[in-house]
Order: sequence, then C-alpha cells, then structure tokens
Amino acid sequence: MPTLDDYAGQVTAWCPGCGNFAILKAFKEALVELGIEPHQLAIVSGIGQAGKFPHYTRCNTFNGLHGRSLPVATGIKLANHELLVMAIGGDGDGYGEGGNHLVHAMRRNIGVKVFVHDNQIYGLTKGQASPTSMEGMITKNQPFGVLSEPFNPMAAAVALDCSFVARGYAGDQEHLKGLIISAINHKGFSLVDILQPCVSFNKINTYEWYRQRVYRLGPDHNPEDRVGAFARALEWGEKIPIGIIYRNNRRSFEEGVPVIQDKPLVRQRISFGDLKEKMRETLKEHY
Amino acid sequence: MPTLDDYAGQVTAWCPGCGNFAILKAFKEALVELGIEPHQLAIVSGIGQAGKFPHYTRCNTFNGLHGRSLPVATGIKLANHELLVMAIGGDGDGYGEGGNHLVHAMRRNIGVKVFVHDNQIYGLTKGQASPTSMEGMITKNQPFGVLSEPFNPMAAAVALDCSFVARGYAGDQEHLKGLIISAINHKGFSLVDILQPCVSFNKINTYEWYRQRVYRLGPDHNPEDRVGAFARALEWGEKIPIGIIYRNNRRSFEEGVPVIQDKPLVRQRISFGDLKEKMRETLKEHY
Amino acid sequence: MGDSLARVFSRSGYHVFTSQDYESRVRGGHNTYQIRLSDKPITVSRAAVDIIVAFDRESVVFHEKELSEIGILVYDPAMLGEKFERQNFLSVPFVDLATSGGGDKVMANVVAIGAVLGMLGMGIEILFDVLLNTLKKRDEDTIKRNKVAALAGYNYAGHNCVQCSFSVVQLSGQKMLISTNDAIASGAIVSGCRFYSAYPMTPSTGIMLYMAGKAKEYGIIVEQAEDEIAAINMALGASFAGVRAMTGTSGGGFALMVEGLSLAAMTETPIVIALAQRPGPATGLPTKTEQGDLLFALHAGHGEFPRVIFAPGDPEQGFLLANKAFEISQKYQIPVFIMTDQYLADTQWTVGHFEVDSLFCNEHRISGDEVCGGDYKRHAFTDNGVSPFCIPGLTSGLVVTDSDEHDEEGHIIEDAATRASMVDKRLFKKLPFIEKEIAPPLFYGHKQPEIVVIGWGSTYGLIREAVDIASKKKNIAMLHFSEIYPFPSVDVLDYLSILKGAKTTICVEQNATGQFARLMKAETGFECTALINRYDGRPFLLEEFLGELYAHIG
Amino acid sequence: MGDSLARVFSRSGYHVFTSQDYESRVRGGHNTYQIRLSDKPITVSRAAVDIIVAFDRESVVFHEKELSEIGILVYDPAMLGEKFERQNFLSVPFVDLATSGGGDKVMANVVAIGAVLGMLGMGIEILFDVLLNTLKKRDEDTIKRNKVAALAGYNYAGHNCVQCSFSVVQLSGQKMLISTNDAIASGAIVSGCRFYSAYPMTPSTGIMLYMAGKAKEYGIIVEQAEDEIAAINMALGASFAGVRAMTGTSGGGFALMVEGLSLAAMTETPIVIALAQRPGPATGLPTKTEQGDLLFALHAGHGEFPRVIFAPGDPEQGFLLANKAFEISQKYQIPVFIMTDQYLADTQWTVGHFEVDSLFCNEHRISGDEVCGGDYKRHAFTDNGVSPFCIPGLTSGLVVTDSDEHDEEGHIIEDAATRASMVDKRLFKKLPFIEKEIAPPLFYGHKQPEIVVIGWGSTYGLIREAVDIASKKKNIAMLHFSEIYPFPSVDVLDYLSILKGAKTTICVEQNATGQFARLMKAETGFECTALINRYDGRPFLLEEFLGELYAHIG
Ligand SMILES: Cc1ncc(C[n+]2csc(CCOP(=O)(O)OP(=O)(O)O)c2C)c(N)n1
Ligand SMILES: Cc1ncc(C[n+]2csc(CCOP(=O)(O)OP(=O)(O)O)c2C)c(N)n1
Ligand code: SF4
Ligand code: SF4
Ligand SMILES: [Mg+2]
Ligand SMILES: [Mg+2]
Repeated sequence: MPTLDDYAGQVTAWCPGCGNFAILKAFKEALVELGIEPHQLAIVSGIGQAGKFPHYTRCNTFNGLHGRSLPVATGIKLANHELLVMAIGGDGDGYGEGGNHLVHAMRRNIGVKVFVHDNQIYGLTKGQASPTSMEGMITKNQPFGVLSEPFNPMAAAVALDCSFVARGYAGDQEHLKGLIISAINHKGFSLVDILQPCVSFNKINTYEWYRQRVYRLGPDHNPEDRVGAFARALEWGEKIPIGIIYRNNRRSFEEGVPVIQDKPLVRQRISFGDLKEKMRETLKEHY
Repeated sequence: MPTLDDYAGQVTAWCPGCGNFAILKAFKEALVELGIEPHQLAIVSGIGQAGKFPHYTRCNTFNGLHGRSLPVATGIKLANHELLVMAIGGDGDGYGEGGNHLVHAMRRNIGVKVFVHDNQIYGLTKGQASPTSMEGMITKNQPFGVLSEPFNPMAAAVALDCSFVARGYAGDQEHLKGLIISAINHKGFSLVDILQPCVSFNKINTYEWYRQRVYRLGPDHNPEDRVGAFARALEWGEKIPIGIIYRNNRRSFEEGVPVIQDKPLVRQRISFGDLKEKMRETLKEHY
Repeated sequence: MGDSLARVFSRSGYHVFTSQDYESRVRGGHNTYQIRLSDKPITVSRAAVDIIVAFDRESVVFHEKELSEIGILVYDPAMLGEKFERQNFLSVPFVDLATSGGGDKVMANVVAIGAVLGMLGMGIEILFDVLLNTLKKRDEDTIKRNKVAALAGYNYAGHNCVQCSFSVVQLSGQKMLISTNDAIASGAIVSGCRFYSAYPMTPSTGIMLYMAGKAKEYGIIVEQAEDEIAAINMALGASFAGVRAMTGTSGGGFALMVEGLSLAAMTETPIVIALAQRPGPATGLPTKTEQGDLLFALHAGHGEFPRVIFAPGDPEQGFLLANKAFEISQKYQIPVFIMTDQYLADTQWTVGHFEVDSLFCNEHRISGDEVCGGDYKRHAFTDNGVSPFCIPGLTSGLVVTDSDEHDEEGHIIEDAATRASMVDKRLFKKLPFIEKEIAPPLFYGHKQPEIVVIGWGSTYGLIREAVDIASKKKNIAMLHFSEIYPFPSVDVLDYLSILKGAKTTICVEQNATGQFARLMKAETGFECTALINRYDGRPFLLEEFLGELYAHIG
Repeated sequence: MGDSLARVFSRSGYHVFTSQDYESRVRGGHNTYQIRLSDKPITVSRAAVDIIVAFDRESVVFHEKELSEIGILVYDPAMLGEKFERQNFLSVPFVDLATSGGGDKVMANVVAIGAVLGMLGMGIEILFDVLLNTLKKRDEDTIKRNKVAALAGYNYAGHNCVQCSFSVVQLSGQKMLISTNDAIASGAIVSGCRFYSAYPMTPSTGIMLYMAGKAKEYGIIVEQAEDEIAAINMALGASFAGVRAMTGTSGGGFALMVEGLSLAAMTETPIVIALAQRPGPATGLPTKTEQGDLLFALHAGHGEFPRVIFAPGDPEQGFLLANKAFEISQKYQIPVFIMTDQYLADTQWTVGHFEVDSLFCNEHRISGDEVCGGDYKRHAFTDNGVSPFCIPGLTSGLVVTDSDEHDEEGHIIEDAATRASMVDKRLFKKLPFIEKEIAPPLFYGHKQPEIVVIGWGSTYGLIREAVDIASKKKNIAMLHFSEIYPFPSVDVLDYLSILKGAKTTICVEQNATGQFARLMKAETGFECTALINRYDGRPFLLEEFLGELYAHIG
C-alpha cells in the first residue's frame, strides 16, 4: 500500500499561500486512499505554475508544452490504458492555448483525468488575463479591463457531453479530495476545474472572495440530468457551486478501439520476425 | 442598389448536386435584399470545399489557411468595424482545425458572421470523418467507424453564450436566406451552422435523411431563454430543428475597445510627423 | 481505370511506371493517368505517348500533340460529342459497347481497358484476373458483366484498329506495382509502428489511409487528430508510453508540428515524421509536386538538436528508409524525417520485390526491474549521450521527462552546468554516432564522370533514366542523395573528389531556390556549376529534362 | 530597487548598464540585479563588483567572491540572520531604519538605495526625484516616508562606512535608460504600428506590455490572443485591412506561427514579427538567454519566399530597426523579423537620445478610387514584383487574396504558367530590391585588423567593449551584423576582404552550433578560423569573454 511518503516530490517553487499547495495535498491523499502506486500513474502537464505539479509528487511524468498536455495524455492512454493517466495544467494552458484539444478529448471520451488549476490568471508569466478572468479585470496587459466574457468550463463541458464534469475549490481540501477520487473512479474522460486563489496576481478572486460564494452541491442536484446540470453550470457570481455538476455513462474511447480489447498496445509485443513474415504476405496485394 | 449580377463570381468547382450551391444562392439573395455592396463586405474563408466560397461571389476576400479564418476575420473587424466581415468554411475547418478560435471568438463577441457549411465530412480531402460525423460512420480512415461523439455546435455555442446561434439547411433555401439576414443584422458574433449534403462522400446524411428530420423552429421556441435553448440545441436524431436557437444582446467586442469608438482604426490616420513629435515626449519617461 | 490497366501490365511481367495529374476538386476538372511500360526498368514518365484514351474533349485538345509517331488516340464519339477524321484517331463506342452487353454506362471504363489491350495485341485473361481482384466484394453478375464489357472493347479495337502497329507479348515473372508513399507505410508497419496519428492533408493522406487499412490486421491504432498539433503530441505520448509511433503531414501541417518537433528533441522521445511536400507557400497547389521544404525540415524547431532526414527516390528506398527511420529514431531517441512529395504519392513503379530480409529489427526499449527500478534516471548521462529508456508503468521505476531543461532524472533545472551538460548529451555526444549511420549517396553511371548530375529524393528516377540515355554520348554519372542529414561523410564514398574531378556538376531540384545545392555548399563548401530548377508544380518529363540537360552539357 | 538606483545614476549623467538574472518562478528563488556605471560608454556587465547589496544569505554565498579589491558587501544582519565579521562587509540595519522612521518593512529596499548612495558619496536629491516619479500615484505621506527611509540609509552608510573609498560625483547631462525590447516597442509605435496581437511568452512579453501601456495614448489595439496561431493570423487580418500590425513571441510560440508566416508570404501581407529568443529546445530555460533561433527563423515556413531578418544589438539599433522593419515590410509586402533575446529584454543601457529625425516615414498603402476601383488587381504583375495594395472597403474596388496559388486578381489557379510567374513575382523580382535595402555590418576598431571578432544581435555590447580593451595590445576589430538577411552585400563595405585579410576571425555566438558562422559560410563561402560559443543560458561577462578571446589570440 502506498503512503504519503511515496508521493514526496521535489521542493516546490510556488509562492507562499498559493492555492496550489492545498490541491497538491488533496491529490496525494486521494491517491494514497485509492491505493494507487506512483508507477501506475502517469501525469502529463503543461507549462505554467500548475504545470510544475508532477515534479512535486512522484509518478511517471511527461511535463510537455504549454497547452498540449491532452494529446500527449491521449497518446499515452491509447498506448497503455492500464495506466492511470492525468493531465494537469492551468486555466491558460487548458482553456486558452489548449482549448481545441479539450473540446476533442471530451468528444472522444478518452479515459484521461484532467485537473485544471483555475486561478483565473496567467500566474507564471506574471499576471495577464486568462480565459477565465472576469470581465473588466484590469491587468498590465488589459489596461481597459478584460473585454471578453469568461470561459465557463462547466457549461462548455456539459454541452460537449463530457462524461464527468466537476468543480472543486482549493479552499475546501476535503471536498476536493473526494472529487479527485470520484474523477479517478469514473470511466472515461473527467474534467475537474479547481478554483485556485493566486495570491500574487489575482487580487479579485481571493480566498475571501471565494469563501463568500462557494457552496457544496447537495443531494438535490442530479448530475445525470443534462439540462439541469447546464442550468447549474451557469451559476456564477453570488453563488458558485462545487461538486459533480454532470456525469454520464458513455462508452470510453479505449473501450471502442477494437485492437486493444485484449490487452494494452504496449503489452502486445509482436516479434519482428513474425512481422516480416506477415509483411511478405501483405505485399502480395500489390501484385 | 446591388443586384445579383454584382455578386457573380468565378466558375464553381463543386460537384453537381452539392448542397453548397443552394447556400451560395441564398447568400447572394440575402445580400442583395439587404442592399450591401460587394466592397462593403469582406469574407475570410478557410480551406475545403466551403472555403472556395468567396471566389464564387464578389467581395473583398481573404481565403486563408485551413481552420484559421476567425482570427483573420477578427483582425479585419478590429481594423475596420464598418466592414461586414464574414468567416466561411467547412465543419472540419470551423470545428476541427479551428475549434479553439471559435471558442474564443464567441467569448469576445467580435462582430463577425460565421457560416459553417456542415456536411459532416471532410469533402475536399475526399471523405474522412469530420468533428460532426455521426458515431459509427465508416470511412477509409475510420475503418472501425467514428468512435467519438459528434460535436454539437449549437449546444457548445449556447454554453459559450455566443450571441447569435442558428442552424440552417441547404435544402430549405428560403429559410436559410432569412437566417443569413438575421445573422447579419445581429450585433456581435453570429454562428450559423448550415446542414449541407455532400453527395460525393456523405452517404448517411443525404438530402433524404435531412428531409425526414429537419423542421423549422416555430414561435413557441424562445431563443432568449438560455436553458431552453440548450435543451433545444440537444435535439438531434429523429427531429432536427432549424432556425434561431439562441440569441442575446451582449455588448460586442468592437463596442468595448475604447480606441475605436470614434471611428475605425483604419480611418484614424495619424501623420508620421505627429507621431515623431509624440514619441519624443514619450521617450522622456525613460530618463 | 488506370490502376487496373497498369496492373495488367505489371502482372504480364512488364516494368511499369504510372503517374497522375489532377486538380484540387472532387469531381470534374481535367485529370490524366499515364502508364508507361517497358521490358527494361523505367523510372520516369515520358512526354511522347503511344496510346491516348480520351474521355472528354479536353483530353483531345491538351494531349493530341503528345502522340508519338506511331501513336493513336482512342475515343468514343458519343462521349466527346464529335467524330474526328484523323489518321491516328481510333473511334470505339465505349458507352454503346458497355450498355449493349447488359452493362452500365460506367463500364465504358472497362470497355476502354479492353480496347487498349486489343490495340496492343495482348491477351485478355490477366485483365479478367485483375477485375476479379478489384471487384472481389461484388456479386457474380457484376463481375460477369464487367468481363463482357472488357471483351467487347477488346474485340472491337482488335478488329478495327488497322493503324495499330503494337505487339506487346506476355513476359515471365509478375512484378509488384506500388507507390513510394504506400511503400513508406508498409516499411513503417514492418518496423513495428503501432500508432499513427495525423490530420488529413494531401499528399500525405495516402500513408494514413494505408495504415488504417491495415489497422485490424497489424493491431495499429490510427487516430485522426483534431489538428496537426494534436497529431504530433499524441504520437509523442504513445512513443513515451512505449509504442513505436509516427505522424505524417504536408508542409502546412508540418508548420503546426514544429513546436512538437522541438518537444520530441527536448524529451528525447523517438518519432518518425513523414513530410509529404507540395508547392507552397501556404495552401499553394495542393495536388501538385515540389521539393520546397528541405531547409525548412532541417531547421524547424526552436533551439538546437539533432535530427535525421531521409528522402527516398523510389518505392524500394521508401520501404527500406522507413525501416531505417524507425531504427535510428529508436536507437538515438531523436526525430527522423522521411521526406516525400506529391510525385512519390501519385506515381507507381514496378519493383521485383522488397528486401525484407535486410531490415533492421532491434528493440531499443527496456522495462526490466533491474534497469528500470530503484533510482532509474530517464536522462542519465552516458558515453554516447543515449540514456536507457524504460517503458513507464511496466515496472516500479518512474519515467520522468520535461520540456523544460532538466536533470538526469527529468526534473526541471535552471543551473548553467546541468544545462550545458544536457546540450552536450543531446547534441554533441549523439551526433558522431548518428553521422556514422548515414549511407553515402548513390553513385551511378560513369566511374570517372566529366558530368555529374546531382539530385535528392523524388528526382531519382528522372535523373537515372536521363543519365542512362546521356551516357551514350557523354561521360556522365548521377549522385543521388536519399540520406540527406546528417550530410553523408566522404569516408565510404569520396563523392567530393568525384564532384571536384568533374567539369560540370548540375544539381536538379523541384524547387525555385536550389535548397539542396545550398545545403551542400554549407556542409562541404562545394558549389555546383549549374542548377536545374523547376517550380511550377509539375514534375519533369524525361524529354523535357533531357532538353534542359543537353542545354547545359552540349 | 535596481531600477530606481540605476535611474539615479543615469540622471546623474553616468553611462549605466544594468542586467538581471532570475528564475522561472514568481516569488523566491535567487535573483540578482546588477548595475554598472561609468563616465565612458559601457555596454556589458563585468564579473568584478564594487558594491553588493545582499538581501538573503545566498547572495553572500554566491556573490561574495565577485567583490573587487575595493569592493564592499552591504547587508542587514537581521535579514540574513547572521552577522559577518569581515573587513569588506558593511552592516546596515535596513529593516530597522525603515520601520523606525515610521515606514513599512518593504521600505528596507529604499533604505538600501539610500545606503548605496551614501557609500558612493553621491548627493541624495536625484533619488528623491526618482522616488517622486515611481510613486507618482501614491499619497503624499507614502512619498514622505520613503524619503525618510532613503535618508536614514544614506546617513547611516555615509557615517559608518569607514572602508568606503568611492567618490562618485555628479556629471552634467541626463541620459535615457532603456532596454532594447522597450526600444523595439517604441520604434514600432513611432512607425505607425496600431495593432499588436500576441500571446504572453517570456522574453517577448515586455514588448506587448509596452504597447498595452501606450494603447490609449497612441490609439493602438493590443489583443491578447487565445494562442500564437491566432496572434499571427489576427495581425495578418488587421494588416490586410489596412493597419500596420505586429506580433511578438519567443521560439516556442513562433513555432506555432510558422504556418501563418507562410500565409503572410503567399498573400503578400506585410507583418513585423519580434522573435525574442531563449534557450531551447521546447520550454527550455524560460528566463535565460540564447541566440539559438537564427536558422529556424530564416527557414521557417513551408514553400519558398523572401523575408528580412534584423537583430539589433542595443536599444538604439532596436529603435531604428523596428522602424526599418515596418518600412521594408510595407514596401515589399513581406514578413520582417526583429530578433531579440532575453539578454536584450533584461539589460538596460543608457542612450544619449534616439535619432527620431532619421526615421522612415512612407505610406505604402493606397485607397483612391482611381487606382483601387474598376479592375484593380491585388496581385498584379509589376516590374519589381510589388503590386499596389489597396485598403479593402474604403473604395469600390475589391481586394482579393488567397493562400492557394492565385492569379493577379487573387483567385485560385492551378496552371503551371501562372504558378511560375507568381513565384517569380514574389521571390525573384522582389529580392534584388530588398537586398539593396540591407546595410552592411558595423565595422569597428582597427582599420586593417589582424583579428576580427564577428557577432550578431545581442553580443554587440560585449564584443565592442572587449575589442576596445584588446585593441590596446592587438590590431583587432569587430564586425557586427544587425541586418542579417538578405545577407549584406559587399558593395558598400567589403567586409569579405577585411575577413580574408585577417589572420584570425572569431565568430561569437550565444548558441551551441555557430548558426551565424554557418550562414556566413553558406552565403559567402567564408569560414571563420575560430568560434566562441556559449550555450548554458548565461550571457558572457566581460572578463569571462576576454579570457576566452585571449585564449584564441594569445
Ligand atoms: C507556446 C507557448 N506560449 C506561451 C508560453 C508562455 N507561458 C508559460 S505559462 C503561461 C500561462 C500560464 O498561465 P496558466 O496556464 O493559467 O498557468 P498558471 O501559471 O496560472 O498556473 C504562458 C503564457 C509557453 N510556454 N509556450
Ligand atoms: C493545416 C492543414 N491541414 C490540413 C489541410 C488539408 N485539408 C484541406 S481541406 C480539409 C478538410 C476539409 O473539410 P471541411 O473543412 O469540412 O470542408 P469541406 O471540404 O467538407 O467543405 C483538409 C483536412 C490543410 N489545407 N491545412
Ligand atoms: S503566481 Fe499565483 S499561481 Fe503562481 S505560485 Fe504564485 S500564487 Fe500560485
Ligand atoms: S465533395 Fe461533397 S462537399 Fe465537396 S463539392 Fe462535392 S458534394 Fe460538395
Ligand atoms: Mg492560471
Ligand atoms: Mg465538411
């Protein structure tokens, strides 16, 4: 059985007080609770403060390009669907640079677990607006304030029939741990958007700001009702729900690919000798 | 007043029977009806059968890269918001390669009119699945059938609070013309997804298939109700609604940019002499 | 119909070379399919044509002048809406013959194939076999009606072509007929490629379709990505996870993969990239050919890292180099390019057989607990710069890599010393070994040539046949590069001395700026005495090229 | 605090050079800010330091050894948690002095600035002015408390630094202090750039922030795009529509713009691209410096097309070349690069003033009905390949362009003849004119040198000062290239003869493979006798470089 020690990683380079610490903690506790060993897990991350995440724990790690974690994760999952594959990054990473991949990963329902550390800002590059920054937020790069409507990842995910859609909050670590466990246990694609205060650059969406708004979804919310889930996903402002917004039971992509139904691709070793024999046959088609 | 003749373009290279012809016709009639002159219009298109569209009419044209019409259109609109700016392309172009731009153009609510010729297939490259191809569709490139859930542009657009969301059908030209007019008259971003039979490669979604399913939305549908619109947007299969699915009245991006409130950027000529004077002043900040 | 006819010839033991020309549209437009056959190896299209089958009026207008002295144009007056009274025209009622035998209009094609065979005085049985093959999924009746149609054309032309002076006999030994792109795909498959992610783009799509067609049989995952960025990143993910992976695209799509290429280099993740060129810039001429992306491929990607570039010139090279691409890519954990183009996608050649026995068959990935457990380091420093690459998840060891500069374990670093060592490892340590893997160019023709014609990639067949012809009058040779980067050393073949010994050295390229000649100058200092460039999107026909060549060499 | 202190010196009439070193994180990590000042022009950092202000223990550990003979390290024992009993250490209670005057802890910075001025024996009034400037949005009281803190530090150090032997007097004439990236941004603005779309990426972000800061004043639209692909395509849209447009990024972001670059070329849409280099491949070292993307920028994009590459070496070059970039880009309707890097982003130099009068001020776009109405053709063939470029929408004429190969009107074509003519127009006709615009390299030092040190871009200041020093013993000169492509001709300055006449020619580059040296060889055939390369992400300090230089030249 793995322990928290098995998940001890490198020294962090985050600012003191950053919401990322609580996420890291919830994440480790969830994995230990699930009994998953570090080598059974592969994390793909992007670039940004959140992108450094896998180095602060221990696991197979592909810390790739800004915005490109999902295709890499998809490739890994298809090569070895026995691995638990996660994609971790920031809101800029996941919803800005990587927006297209998110859309299509949801369509595929590839069994990758996505955790977006949503601080509503570009942290690592020092405070430009992100896709989830609120309208009107003034930054050095947005001197007239943000002019676009923020991206609502929950509503978009419900619209794309994402098979697991949830929102967590770094300030509610216990609840977050539960969400991480549910996301991992869910078959197929899971998106967990995690509200994460950035103490250095986001002076609007502070711990205090979230504390006044965030509430846990209760049993009255039925995450299986898509239209209801959509209505709930639109909630933002006075009250911000956290919990499982939407969930369905679609076939996952891995389940649909015929050639990996017996075992993962990476375990299907064919000898080169056999391949050559086979190819000799195949080439006869060209006669 | 412009006439249909003003909009006569190059010789088409589409297959006989292609749904694109009806769209072209509806488009020209709409513009003539609106009294818009060709030079008041700029069309940006991508690559694909639909991407050839602007050549088959007459207007300012930027036939750019596959999937990249929206950023170009955004640049044009910001430089000169007096122009009517349209982006035209296929479903692969708009929802596949160009997916991220669509998401963010909706957030911006930039006043560009997008028409997606949605034939649920890659036409120009000869019949691979597109993001809107139905699950299970078998092609040379998808020998096991499409494994992903089709992208639902209407639901996604409602989720992203796109300010004008409509679906047309190439087989209902009169109705389509009306939609095009409404989209043009709408302030802000407009997405019109146009069901377009591809007689050469899509043997599933044929004229006959659509005819059995497509119906015009009636007055009972309230496009201002977002949750209701979402429910309607999910309708697909037995019955497929066409018409305005959702509409709101958000401020457009152009309206939000302070520096173009007086007149378009392209009409604000500053003499280089004045610029030099000004810069001498500015440089003093560096002392 | 071109394909079936070509296959009749290759099965009859002939050397066959086919090429196509078409527009970027699905139906209509002017299209041609050209077949050349010979009892000797042939490797390029000729300008002069012996038989033209015209299905529309444009074919008459555009191509009549291409007829050779003994050439004949065969057509159906009903299809063209006109009857021509010309000596070298033969009218055959394709449609009438198709329908009168109970067939459909579209069988006019099959009638035409039969007619050509009749004109050539060949037997018709092999065509029946070929039809059986192509129609294998159809019912008995369809097959029968096709045979009847073929026979009708065959008999009609055989009897009515008084002016026909051909006599093509059956030879022994069937030949394989294959395009270089298909050969690349099969070479990849036999090398153990199990993951191919790409986005459709002419002229690379054929490779993906070939892989998809074999997906079931070979257990390959072929995923059509949402865009090219995803395509290369998916392939890198699969490769990292332990599966041989490949992607393919054309120039515009590759432009989008450039960041991923740099990622492959930094994370030392093997990948094979098929780059199928077409005329640019931008969308350019999607269905035409060009060799315009060599220097782009060579320098693509920010930062500095090693890569290998192959550019096969014919199907056999395509097959073997695809295999070598996987070997090198896995062995050194680097990106390897196979550059092809529209010409190699759309021409088919006959090949005796592929040298399957000579293929590389080495497994370079490891996963045992002894090497991968404990303090395994993904990017460990080694003498040759190559670190043991474990398969994540199969053992207790962790495989960690990063697009940031990293230490041996794969964790982010920023210090100067580690940085410099990592550049040394990735670049300077590996390079000498990679360089040794590169084979010299193919030297063909006169052993001490006065004239050397230099080419790379798809001009191979053209130059080779031109040299064969010109060698009757001149001391001429070809130097063809199919392994382009690292630039071949002169250790095995001192091609520089050959070049310096020649009076005339002509570099032939299907591009405007002479990219290979420029590369050779940068690498070796050697400057060719002349360049022949073509950049209108069309490949050279043999006679056209000979004309240009003679203009240079007299 | 570095910035304020540097500004005190530049306002006091000194030549100042500042540089920074920091990690890719927001808080913490080890960071330095180095200021050098002199009464003579200085253009690089030195290794030896006269005053170190240490805010943490690491600063002592890492930098103590850098102290010069007269050097002093000043620190607050309370901050470092230790009191050092060393001769060349001066303890100043930064925090105590800050709080005891009624100020906040963070004002320890200001105390330190005051202390440094006290140690140097300078006046403090200019610091008060600078504080007024930087705090201009704050209330009276804050300003006052800052002044008190500064004075406290000033007095304390002035009285207690017995070992201080500095005496820095006030000179006449204030100087401007600016980074090259800021200079590029201001050069773009004065050239009429009204549209800047980009995605944040170190070290290019500063350019975007500068533009955003001036957006209101100059009526500029600065749009942060969703990704770099959008960024370049937006800029192309704005440019097509008639507005001067620019984008900026670093290598990884530029990798994503490559397809758009090719689009700019095909549609002949002007664009200026600031490419701010950092060490690669992939994410690399985000906050360090490198010159690793020269050949990438030169060959980026599928297909063949002309481009221009500038690489300024100091703020003034940055300002002027940004202006020239717009001129050339508009005049020839081509993409123009301004290559910069982390070093040029993070170093600030003093400059007398910018030569605003010498700027290019030509309008190349047209929109009159006479030229744009009727049968206006966007891509009309002309003698120099440049077609009149109308502004769409302002007149009745239609402006049509295409990423596919097109005819003069801009409509898609596929025929060979038009294709060839269009390549000729875009490439071969424009090139000779573009080539003539390129200025020769800067030749500095001995007129008939035995030793030539060659560099490009950001190594300018380093080489220049090194040559100044080395020239005391050697016949040495610098050849610095800031206009890099098309490679300068030898017509105006026959630099090739100079190089060939020298015994030793050393190319200095902040990369591993000597990209510029390679380019020069490909372009001119000239091969340098030696290369000095650094690729650990750090710029050379003057002494380090002199060491390497002397190793080569004795
Ligand atoms: C292609 C590319 N563009 C830009 C960057 C620069 N960059 C690094 S992180 C980042 C944004 C970080 O924001 P987010 O993803 O929200 O992560 P956070 O730091 O807030 O956790 C950017 C723009 C990059 N590394 N690569
Ligand atoms: C970057 C890039 N990738 C791929 C292509 C090849 N390509 C051209 S059109 C097209 C898809 C066409 O499908 P769609 O957008 O649905 O348009 P349609 O032809 O169906 O109208 C593709 C993949 C390209 N031109 N550029
Ligand atoms: S900048 Fe913000 S997100 Fe980044 S580590 Fe600091 S607090 Fe966290
Ligand atoms: S392939 Fe399909 S979409 Fe393209 S022109 Fe033909 S019918 Fe229309
Ligand atoms: Mg963020
Ligand atoms: Mg389509």
